[in-house]
Amino acid sequence: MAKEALNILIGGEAGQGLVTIGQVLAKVLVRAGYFIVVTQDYMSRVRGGHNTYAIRVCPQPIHSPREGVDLLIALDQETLELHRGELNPGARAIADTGLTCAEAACYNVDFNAMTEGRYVNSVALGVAGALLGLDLELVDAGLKEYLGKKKPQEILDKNRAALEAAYAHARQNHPGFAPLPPPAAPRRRMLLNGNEALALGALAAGLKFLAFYPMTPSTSIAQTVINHARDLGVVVEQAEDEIAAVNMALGASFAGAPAMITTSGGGFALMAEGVSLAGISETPLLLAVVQRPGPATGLPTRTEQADLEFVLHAGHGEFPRAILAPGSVEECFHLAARALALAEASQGPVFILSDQYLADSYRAVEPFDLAAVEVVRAGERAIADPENYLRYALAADGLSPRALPGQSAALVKADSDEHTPAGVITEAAAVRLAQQTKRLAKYGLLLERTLAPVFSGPEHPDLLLLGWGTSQGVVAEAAAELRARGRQVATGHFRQPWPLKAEQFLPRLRAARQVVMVESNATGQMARLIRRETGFEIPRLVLRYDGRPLTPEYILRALAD
Amino acid sequence: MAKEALNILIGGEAGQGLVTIGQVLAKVLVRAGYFIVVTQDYMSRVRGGHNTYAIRVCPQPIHSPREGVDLLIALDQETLELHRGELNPGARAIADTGLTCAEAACYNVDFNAMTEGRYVNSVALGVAGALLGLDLELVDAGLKEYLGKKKPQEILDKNRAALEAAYAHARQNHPGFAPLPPPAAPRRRMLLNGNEALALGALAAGLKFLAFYPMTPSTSIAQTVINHARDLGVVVEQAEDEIAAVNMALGASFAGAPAMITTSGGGFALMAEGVSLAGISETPLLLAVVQRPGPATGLPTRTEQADLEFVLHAGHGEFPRAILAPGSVEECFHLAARALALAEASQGPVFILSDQYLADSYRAVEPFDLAAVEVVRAGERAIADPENYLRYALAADGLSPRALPGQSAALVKADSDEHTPAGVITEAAAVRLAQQTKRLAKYGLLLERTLAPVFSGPEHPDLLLLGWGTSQGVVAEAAAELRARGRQVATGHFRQPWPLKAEQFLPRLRAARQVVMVESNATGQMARLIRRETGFEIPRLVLRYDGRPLTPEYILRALAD
Amino acid sequence: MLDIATYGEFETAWCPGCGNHNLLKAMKKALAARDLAPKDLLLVGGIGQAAKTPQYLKANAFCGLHGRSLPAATGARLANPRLKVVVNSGDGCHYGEGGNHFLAALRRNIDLTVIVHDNQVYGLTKGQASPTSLEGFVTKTQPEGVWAAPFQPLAVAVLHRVSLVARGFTGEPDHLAGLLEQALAVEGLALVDVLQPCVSFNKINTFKWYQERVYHLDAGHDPTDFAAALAKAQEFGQRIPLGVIWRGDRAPYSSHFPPLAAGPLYDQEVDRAALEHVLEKYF
Amino acid sequence: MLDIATYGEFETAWCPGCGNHNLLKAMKKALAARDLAPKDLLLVGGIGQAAKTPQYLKANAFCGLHGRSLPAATGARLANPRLKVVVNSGDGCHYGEGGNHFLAALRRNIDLTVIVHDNQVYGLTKGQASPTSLEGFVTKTQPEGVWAAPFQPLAVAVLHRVSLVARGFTGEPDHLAGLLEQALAVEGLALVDVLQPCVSFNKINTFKWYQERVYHLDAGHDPTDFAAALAKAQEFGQRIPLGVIWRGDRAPYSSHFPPLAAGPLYDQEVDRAALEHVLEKYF
Ligand SMILES: Cc1ncc(C[n+]2csc(CCOP(=O)(O)OP(=O)(O)O)c2C)c(N)n1
Ligand SMILES: Cc1ncc(C[n+]2csc(CCOP(=O)(O)OP(=O)(O)O)c2C)c(N)n1
Ligand code: SF4
Ligand code: SF4
Ligand SMILES: [Mg+2]
Ligand SMILES: [Mg+2]
Repeated sequence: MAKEALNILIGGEAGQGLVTIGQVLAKVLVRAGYFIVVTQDYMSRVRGGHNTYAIRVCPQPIHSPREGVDLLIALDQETLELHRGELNPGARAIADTGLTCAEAACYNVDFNAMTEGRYVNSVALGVAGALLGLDLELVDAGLKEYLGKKKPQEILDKNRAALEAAYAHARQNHPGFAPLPPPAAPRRRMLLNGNEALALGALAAGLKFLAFYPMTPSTSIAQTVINHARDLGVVVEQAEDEIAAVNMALGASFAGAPAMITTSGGGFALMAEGVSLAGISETPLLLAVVQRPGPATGLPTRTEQADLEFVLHAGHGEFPRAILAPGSVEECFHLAARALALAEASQGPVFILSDQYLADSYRAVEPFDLAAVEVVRAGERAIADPENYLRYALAADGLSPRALPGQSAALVKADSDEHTPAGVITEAAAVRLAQQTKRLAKYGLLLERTLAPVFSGPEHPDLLLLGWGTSQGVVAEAAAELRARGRQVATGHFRQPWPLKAEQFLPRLRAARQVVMVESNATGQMARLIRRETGFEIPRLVLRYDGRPLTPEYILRALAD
Repeated sequence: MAKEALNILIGGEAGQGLVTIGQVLAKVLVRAGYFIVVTQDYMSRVRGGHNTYAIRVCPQPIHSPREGVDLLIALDQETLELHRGELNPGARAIADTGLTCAEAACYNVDFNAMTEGRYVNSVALGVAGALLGLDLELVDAGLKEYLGKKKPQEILDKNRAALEAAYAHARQNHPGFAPLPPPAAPRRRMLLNGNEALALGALAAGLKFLAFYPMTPSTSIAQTVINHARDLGVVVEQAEDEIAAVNMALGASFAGAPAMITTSGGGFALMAEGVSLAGISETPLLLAVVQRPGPATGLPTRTEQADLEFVLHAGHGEFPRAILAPGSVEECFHLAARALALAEASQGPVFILSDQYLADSYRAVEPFDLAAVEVVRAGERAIADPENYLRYALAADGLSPRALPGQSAALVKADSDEHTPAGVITEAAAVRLAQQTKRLAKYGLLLERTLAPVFSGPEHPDLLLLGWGTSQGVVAEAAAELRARGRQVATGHFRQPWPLKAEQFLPRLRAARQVVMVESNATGQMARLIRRETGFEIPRLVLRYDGRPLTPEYILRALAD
Repeated sequence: MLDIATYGEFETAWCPGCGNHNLLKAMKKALAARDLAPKDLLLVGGIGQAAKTPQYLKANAFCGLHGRSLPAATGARLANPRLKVVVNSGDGCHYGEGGNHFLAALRRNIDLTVIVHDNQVYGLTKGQASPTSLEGFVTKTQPEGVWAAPFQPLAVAVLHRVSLVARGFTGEPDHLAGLLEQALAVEGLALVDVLQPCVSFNKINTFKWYQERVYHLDAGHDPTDFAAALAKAQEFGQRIPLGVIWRGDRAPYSSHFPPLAAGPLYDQEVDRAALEHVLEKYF
Repeated sequence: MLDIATYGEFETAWCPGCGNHNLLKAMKKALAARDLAPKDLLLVGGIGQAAKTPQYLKANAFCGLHGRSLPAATGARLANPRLKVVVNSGDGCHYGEGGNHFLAALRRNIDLTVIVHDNQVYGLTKGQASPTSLEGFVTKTQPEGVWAAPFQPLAVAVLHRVSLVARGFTGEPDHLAGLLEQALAVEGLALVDVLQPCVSFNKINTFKWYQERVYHLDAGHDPTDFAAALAKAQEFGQRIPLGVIWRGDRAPYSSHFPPLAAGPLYDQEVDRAALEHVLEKYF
């Protein structure tokens, strides 16, 4: 695997500050011009236990985590025990002198001596910065910025002192760790994780209303919107439950605010009726569902891709929907923006399906081209004949004119019961037939706009590795490894699992000698869906369902089996 | 179509008593030895509007409704207007003198004169009984029994007098209507609709707990259980909402009571999280979902089969389930009993999927063989080593020993989080993997016990007509018509849409020259599922989604297109 | 003052004699008195007989899910502060399926006029007990009578000090119209629980039953006296008070949201400079 | 009186200093005092820090969904009348997501011991406002402070006259144990709302904050005096009363179900004769 890349793993108990170290280090690395992929592994508790924050760093672009550890920052003994076996050749472990660190690889630092035992994280950061060959100024600035919002100057100074002492100490007693190769051409990049990018994408596209109920790993989308709500004029409401959240968002969207909900599988399970209401009332709604392993509470802070079929079929009755599944932090931004616009365009529910791995994975992200983002404008603002306005007028393409209540003299009636073109309850069979046919016609619009899977590699490969959503980078890197070993490998990334347009991918599937689908679930839901839509049976699946993210190594091992 | 059969249609406003007439007539016809198929068409309101109660009656077994009307009992003018066009040759309409009844076919009776304008339904019943050639005693008894529970003797007497006067009047002024041919060999049969049979099946199998929230067209299952709860020792609770209902049922089932919930699509949408909890906690649960047309509130009192995919995928995460879909009133009984047992056997959620058409369709039903019903016994009662009892002990077939809390010294911990064999929260990847693999292994058990589709007709037909669930009789009668016209037609009825075992049906599908799937939905969900599981694409679909039940005529027209 | 004809005249699906007919009339009167043009009015309902009300008025309407009218109304109100949002639903919808939203709406004091058609029974689904059914109330579904205590919506609302709590009776349509008019005038949440006889399924709490028990709160009752209001809110037995029970002075929920000061959200463009400024924070 | 060791000793996932540790100890003491053998005990929880409690006691347990502990517990109680069913969950679980079930449980007076770990915050999801967060409470998620009024669980419970309503404080574990013991002795619903400081996310309502405010209800308070109880139930400010606030005498809900008189439902065979008799009605 790429030689120049390095895996940094910070481990410790929840509450020990490993996220602080990780975040500052990630920011500094990005500012220094490196590419990173962060993987966060944490328990469903607030203090104690064992969490890790892993940063893969590389001067060249990278797209997935890797197994193995080159630099281990251990905040407790358990971290040393648990990750001992993962150390790569030449790896170093940084640990307090108090910790028994049998390995030759271990670099013990007397954290306490350096900082009255208080600013341990700054010490760790100083040591890591020095070993990695990072500029002290950058590290200093990163720490200050991170703590700056919350801490008084005095504390900042003490942290800085601890950091600098540790940095100097590590420089002097250089423990034989090769620093990072210099980055290519340093450019300004953002540090963003999937959830932040998703939130920003929606905001850029004109999100005006968000309702949510807290649920890991989706909460940070809502949190990001909240952080900017005042600046961007967004109404955010923490609902009393997920049912309220989805119905609030529908009410707001009906009234003209581009609206989103954020949740995870268990919370989404409570929204199915609301999704169905979006369907029949033809109300635009963006649903961001960040998956975690189920069933039920399952592993609340880990990752899985097992809610595709659920999201595709959630809600009683039949109505069109779209599902977008970003494969990178950049795609989180772009697909969220696209999804918000698609919800408006199709007057119905559109999903972004992500998962904990991507949600929490920080990356170095190129600046976004805001001019390229389509900004949503809700409803039709000029209703020709408001007196005779019909919210659900028949239309061959399924798109009735959407007026906004109060915006003009046109009165708007939205209805959960089957209704006439005017939005009035009906039980007439013919009207039902016409309305249902009209609604379903919007499937055509969605199909027309569906994003083609992204293929790379040869047209007629020996092996076509497929994935959907968040596994994009992992699949790409696994393929690169295989190519490096001389195999003819192509990849395909489904970034929009629904609707599926066979001509966009079936020829590629048929042209490959072997097709393998990689999914973070136990039953191969995407493969099943492809068969349902095309009859093409993907003969081999690489599945992972222990709650841990896929890695290129995992895929390669599975293929070697 | 079968000459001897007759279609009776009773029409009027809600609240006018047309159900009374229909119910009494149905009971009398069954007692007289006839076969019937009732179709109820009613609006989502309590008074007014236009409802109908249709009885198809025949001396031979019949399995579906038919279009057309032979005897129209019109309680209002609207009924005459609306159903004029449906009258078959030789049809008669019975109506009060007050109603304008232009047709020659019309038989005006002066309802008021006969009964002080009060017991109009009894008059209608008397006339209908006479025209159909039913025994007066039987009709008298039927009416008395129906009213008997609620009305005082004086009112009963007046109704009887009205009925007898009308009967005599119709006999005298015989309006040239050919009475029913005599039934074959009169046998004692029950009058039951789908929901009643479903409730009775569950009760026969040992149902002990029911939680529900009222929702048409499922409520009559709960009502039937309530009617017999005291006699059969069942605990029934009307929950505050559907979420409560499913969680109550899970709590009760965990504690050892074979448990059921009843609902329709919109209510079920609120239960998806509970279904997922049944999955991970491995708690048996029978869910009776009686479909009506969506999305959302849709057509609340009509029929559709559009919740198959939703029910199949409801709940986040992956876990096994089974879906049974009865095709007749008898099957409602048998499949409900089977489903309750299957829930216990597989320690998880099992569905009965019915719809409004079958729910409300009364039939003449042969007595059940109670000895053949497997009675559910919850849990394992003799735990070998209670001190070391493990609720979720690993097991190759997925079946951990299910002890009941309080029943022995074994302590039982059920858990919504991923858990160890002891039922304690874990976040360990290996334990997760083992538990999820164990749970999914129960799919094998379900597959083993899955009911094969029922085929009839030639192995290599010209046309294979497929259906699932409630369309069984309609498909059978459509096929019979086609055969009568000389076509080589076979039928296949999927009574268990999930899991699907390809070898049980794929050869038959392959052996047919043409395969057509008949479904009461707009997208062909069952056909899609078959393709997903087998790759077999059913090239032609007959779909109905206007909320009205399928009829043989509808299928034939669609095929002729 | 508008003409009540403004709101149109529709055929309803309600039973003859149902209390809802008078309720609808009273609503029209109150809306007209408050000069609320159909265009500025959003009617929100759940599912049930009561929830059909928005179908029978010329206005904007969002007829959503059973039990979910309050969150939908809340969302709409927080998206367009110019809309007067009025919610009609039944006791089952508001206090049963929607109980959690009812509590949350009270806590928020969200600017809605909440009209509960309280017939103490599930009408549309044909007569099951509702959260306000009295103990012992016998139905087909509760053949041995209701065992749970009735929910006390008014007392719970007073406890959480919403802007207005009132009780009306469809048997007194003019008085009811007056109450609704006061409720419509309020900012924040105004709850009007209306005794609405269901002639088809509630044979106990009939028009006559209510009539024998209701009385008018007079000047002696000070709706800003919390203790008095809490006491009156609980009175439901031989005597049932009609009128405004409580007036609170909490701020309406929408007043806390800065974007709403600028009018409907649909008129607010994305501020590109602000957005760029936000993105800058991530570099 | 059992030994508290009966309920085992487990490593918890709670933060050091969290009020839950004392709550757990108090529970063990109360259970032991009531002689409740693990086998006869069913602990039910939702999801949250509080809801982990059943994991840390030797007993039967059903750890279900966030907000849904009460219906699951209700179902279990109505299936096996021999189980003592104790519910532990947080303020978010019981009063937020589960608010509708809370209301329904009160109305039913279902025989459950309901222990609410009330830290006025969402602990497990890291510090969002909960239904009992006070107005103005600032969190990362509510950066401008909470705008809704806090839910008043005790007053609502008193209003519906459940069997027992009490408030405890983890800072007074012996007193709390005594309260829990009384709650466990009750038939019908016993609600114990426990002030449980969250050291990680609630920096306002801290141990000290509670300590400065709590006082004990003394003999001067008659918990069968409804008006007094309703008043005490609302007291939450400079002074917060601890103790049994209310005792009601409504029948426990399970007493209404005839089959439960015969013991657990799992022991009750299908009565074939009764079944045949039932089927006979359909001929
Ligand atoms: C999720 C869901 N559950 C159940 C129903 C069925 N349902 C429709 S109306 C209703 C109750 C109506 O009672 P109420 O709210 O008191 O209104 P009323 O008809 O008495 O005016 C129910 C249970 C539904 N439509 N949706
Ligand atoms: C349906 C659902 N929504 C959201 C969550 C996420 N969640 C877990 S615990 C919790 C809140 C916990 O707060 P509280 O009940 O007060 O318990 P505490 O942790 O404070 O003890 C939430 C929102 C979930 N598990 N399920
Ligand atoms: S059922 Fe009751 S509430 Fe419904 S319309 Fe009829 S009388 Fe009114
Ligand atoms: S987060 Fe709060 S409630 Fe949860 S364990 Fe820590 S201190 Fe206790
Ligand atoms: Mg009602
Ligand atoms: Mg809490």
